[in-house]
Amino acid sequence: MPTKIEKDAVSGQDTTGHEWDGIKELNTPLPRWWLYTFYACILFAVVWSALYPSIPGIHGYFHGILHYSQRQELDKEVRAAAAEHADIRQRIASSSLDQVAADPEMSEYAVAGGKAIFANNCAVCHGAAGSGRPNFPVLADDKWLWGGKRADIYQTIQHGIRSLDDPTTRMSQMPRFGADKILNEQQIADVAAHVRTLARLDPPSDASKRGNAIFSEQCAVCHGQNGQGNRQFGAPSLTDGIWLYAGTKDAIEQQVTLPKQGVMPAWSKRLDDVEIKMVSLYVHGLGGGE
Amino acid sequence: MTDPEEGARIVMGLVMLVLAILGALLVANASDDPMLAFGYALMIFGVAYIFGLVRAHYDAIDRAQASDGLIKAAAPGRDRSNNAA
Amino acid sequence: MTSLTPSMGTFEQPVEAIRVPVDYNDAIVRKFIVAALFWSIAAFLAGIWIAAELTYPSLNFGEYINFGRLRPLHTSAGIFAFGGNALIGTSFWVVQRTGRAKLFGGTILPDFIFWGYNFFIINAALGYLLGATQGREYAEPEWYLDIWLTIVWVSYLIVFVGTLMRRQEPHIYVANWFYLAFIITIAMLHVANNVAIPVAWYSSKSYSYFAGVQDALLEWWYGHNAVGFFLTAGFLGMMYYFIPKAAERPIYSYRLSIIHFWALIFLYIWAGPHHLHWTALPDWAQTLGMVFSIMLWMPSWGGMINGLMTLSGAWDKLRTDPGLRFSVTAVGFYGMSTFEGPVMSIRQVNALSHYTDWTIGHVHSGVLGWVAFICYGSIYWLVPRLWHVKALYSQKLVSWHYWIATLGIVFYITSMWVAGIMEGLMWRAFDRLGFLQYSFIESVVAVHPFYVIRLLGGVLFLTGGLIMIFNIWKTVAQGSTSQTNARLAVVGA
Amino acid sequence: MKFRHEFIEKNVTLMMALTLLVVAIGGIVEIVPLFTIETTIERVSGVRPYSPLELAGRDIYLREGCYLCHSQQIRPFRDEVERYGHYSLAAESLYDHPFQWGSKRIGPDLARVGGKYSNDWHVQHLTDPRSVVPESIMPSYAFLGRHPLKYDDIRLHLEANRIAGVPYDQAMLDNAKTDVLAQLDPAGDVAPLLKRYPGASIGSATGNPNSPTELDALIAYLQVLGTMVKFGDVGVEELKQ
Repeated sequence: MPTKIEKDAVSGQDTTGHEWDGIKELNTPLPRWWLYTFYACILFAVVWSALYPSIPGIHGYFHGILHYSQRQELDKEVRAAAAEHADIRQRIASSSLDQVAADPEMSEYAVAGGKAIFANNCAVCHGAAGSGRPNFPVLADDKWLWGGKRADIYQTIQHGIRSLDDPTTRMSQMPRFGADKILNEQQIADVAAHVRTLARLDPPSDASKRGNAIFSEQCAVCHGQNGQGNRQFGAPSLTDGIWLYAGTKDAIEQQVTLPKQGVMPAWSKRLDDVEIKMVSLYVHGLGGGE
Repeated sequence: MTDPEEGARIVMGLVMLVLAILGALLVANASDDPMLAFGYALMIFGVAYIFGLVRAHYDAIDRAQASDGLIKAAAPGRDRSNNAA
Repeated sequence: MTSLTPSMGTFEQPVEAIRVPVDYNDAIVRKFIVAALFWSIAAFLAGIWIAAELTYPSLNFGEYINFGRLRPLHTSAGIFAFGGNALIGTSFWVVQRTGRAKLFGGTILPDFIFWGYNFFIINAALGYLLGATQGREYAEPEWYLDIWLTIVWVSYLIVFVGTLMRRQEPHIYVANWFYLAFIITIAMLHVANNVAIPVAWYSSKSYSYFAGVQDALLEWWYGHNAVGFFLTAGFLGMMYYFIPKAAERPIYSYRLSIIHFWALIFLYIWAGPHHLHWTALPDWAQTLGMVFSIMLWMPSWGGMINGLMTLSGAWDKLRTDPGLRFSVTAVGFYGMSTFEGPVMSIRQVNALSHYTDWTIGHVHSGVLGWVAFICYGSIYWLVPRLWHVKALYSQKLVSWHYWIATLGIVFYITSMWVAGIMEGLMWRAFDRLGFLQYSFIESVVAVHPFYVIRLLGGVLFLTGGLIMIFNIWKTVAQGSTSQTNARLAVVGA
Repeated sequence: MKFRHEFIEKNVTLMMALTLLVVAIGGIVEIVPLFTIETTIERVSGVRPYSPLELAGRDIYLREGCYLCHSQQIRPFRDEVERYGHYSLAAESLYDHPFQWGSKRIGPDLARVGGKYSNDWHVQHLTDPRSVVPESIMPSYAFLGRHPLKYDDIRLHLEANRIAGVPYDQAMLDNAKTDVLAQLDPAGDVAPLLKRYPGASIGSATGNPNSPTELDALIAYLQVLGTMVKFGDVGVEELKQ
């Protein structure tokens, strides 16, 4: 039994009579407010546990009076949000892209939606508002690889480019002229020289003249005799001074030797048809839509 | 001379010996850098610990002799002394 | 039972009469305190560096010091190296003094704990930099170090309990309840959370035995109770000794100690699922995590009340003892964080706060405001006694440390509140037509200014820490000169 | 109250035992049912073990601490499902040893990043994040492209996972090493690999299928994230927990 119960002068409380290295303890009762708040918290916990899924068993659990489920709540919320704009979405779904664009109300809605979708999905490659990034095409100009009509953009987004998991993806393959030994190094250098003259970066030279012949034979099928490009193959124009992979001699040689084949994922797996329509219209309106 | 910790030091020394050898084996077999580093560390730790134990052993002898009056100026390492508060 | 030591018979006599000097093992405490101070600086530096990396990403100079490898280094250095050394060190002081018994295990076992624990820390840090991690937050060290730590931790338990069994006081002091709960629970958490299959005995890589949703709850059962038992129970043990010692006042309420101790350790364990609100963890577990966090509020505050009310009658000491100011502020921050915690555990609040910097702010109000400050208060009190010096080198520097560090915390947590709430609101913002208003990267841009302020807060906190190191260095140097002088005097005589 | 408690206070062994008992309860009640309640894991199909290359990539994901900035857990909120896709299921991390749900979004959630961007984009983004996202604060991981992938012991990794419960079969173990290379080479025979690991993303990020780098492995992992369950075929009932 404790032997040295004292009265603490400051608080008027008794000590418990124990002492450790000079430390004593007061026998103060539990603070009332503390105890009642604790009880209140316990009560809250009990009520909350009764309302919501809580007590687990071996093969199941108590689902709570409210039969709450976070996944059901989401379904409700998403459905409510969808219902709010169901009309206009329905109209967009059943209209052609050009009809949507022609209707001010649908168009406003679609472009706003397209903007949000673009910012969250497309901007990391194509830059904010389609400004482009190195190796990823600008969408805000009027130069298009695969076509700048609404339907072209729509198809590109839907099925992607060289997106192997989509059977109707836009497909074309620039041959590996160097790596597969179709052209030798000298020939590649000549072609590159020619390409630079096509883009008016260099004046014609002997090399470019040699390159011209090779170009006609090997490259013109896709890029056109004058390098004007061909949207059927997504073959870029080589004359407009816009370079997906840079226009230096080295870069062109590199591209002819072992070409980069740009890939764009098919978005029909991620976005529904209305969303693809919306983002198509947004991209179309970025500056270069045809 | 009869330090109660002498036995503990011997046991600890043997344990550290085993650890040091284990460290060496890890160094020899390690399949990646972290394991290699750990192997070296374990080896060094074991060896260093044994040195520490040897030092503690002679410190204890010195202290015992000092308390026997053989050495007058007792000056054990400061970090080894257990001060009564 | 084992705890009844032979000296019990003499207990009826006045306490002073039976007090024989005990040959306490203070050398081991000194080692742990020095290590704690060293690691505190390492933790702050790593923290500042990664905060700077988030603010100016070009500071990621490549593989070894990229953010992803340095962040575990920062958290481990803060929690386990700084916090752990401080906890073990002070627990050895407290258990000896409050039990009037010399540390169990001779010098061998405590020494092994010191070197073994710090060996663990160094190798964990080395492992992170070289790329060894289990990928479990706060349990990053790989399997081989987990085994090592288990051995060290069991030694720690043996020494601590062995000392308690040797005690000459019949009752175990409340500080030791908390230290004991901390040691036992951490052992349980550590072992259960680190069950892993190594790829080979010579490979650092292992795969967690558990997967997916079970693994997630196991990890946060561990993670949350690393907070509950390492950062709370352990440091409450520290508080229960050093505040009454520094204030020279009795503990406010013995009964509160009992209730809040058992309630705290029982309830804390359940709160883990609140780290997994709105995830694929089933709803029932989330509910339990939330309601137990709510119930935890008052038991946590029991510690705060006992800490603060112990000062009644000694508030004037705050003016003269800036070290005590640290302890008291620590208890204040403890109260704040343990209120904020239950609030953030409410699922609707968590929906906003989770994954944002609010959580980071919350953690730091706890670890800087509570953990580091209670350590500072205790260490300032302890150092002169450990090195047998009359007083600290400079009380003024303690004051400076206090104000600079407090300012640092304020910068830190306010900036993180603003950043976190902003992130949460931006992520969920819809425009008039029901489309997402912001892309993710816009939230990254928006928080940048607050990352700068946070960095500044961190620098201030480090500055305070460095002032402390200087002050303690000078204090200890003072001691060694006076000792040398004394020794010279003896030789001269 | 204190008279009872005195008994515990005087007895270390009793105190230890009681403490252990008290702290063990919560964990047992919360964790054990997760293993026994069948609905905890949703009844969806498609989740498969990681291919050897994906597993190697996942190890790199862990090693670099990606989980410290990126969550892999889409919460059931309207904003998150619009931004990232269908909310995450427990089933989707069935073979994740350890789970990688994360706790902070310094960067965006990655639970469904698989297939969202091209391999080229990942290469460029990991090598120089700010070249594609100027505002990004992500570190550069250019060094991953310079490190050859170590996969000599990949079989051991699969075996360790098998011990932990991942259903790697004998053919998967036997072909572990060759599957690493097979996944990198679209020109090679990928049919057996795709039979073992349906939907694996084929292709070398660096364009050199014979000398895989750590970057190849990491991208293979990123490209499979969140793609295993085809939500088109999943009904509401199957998602109830």
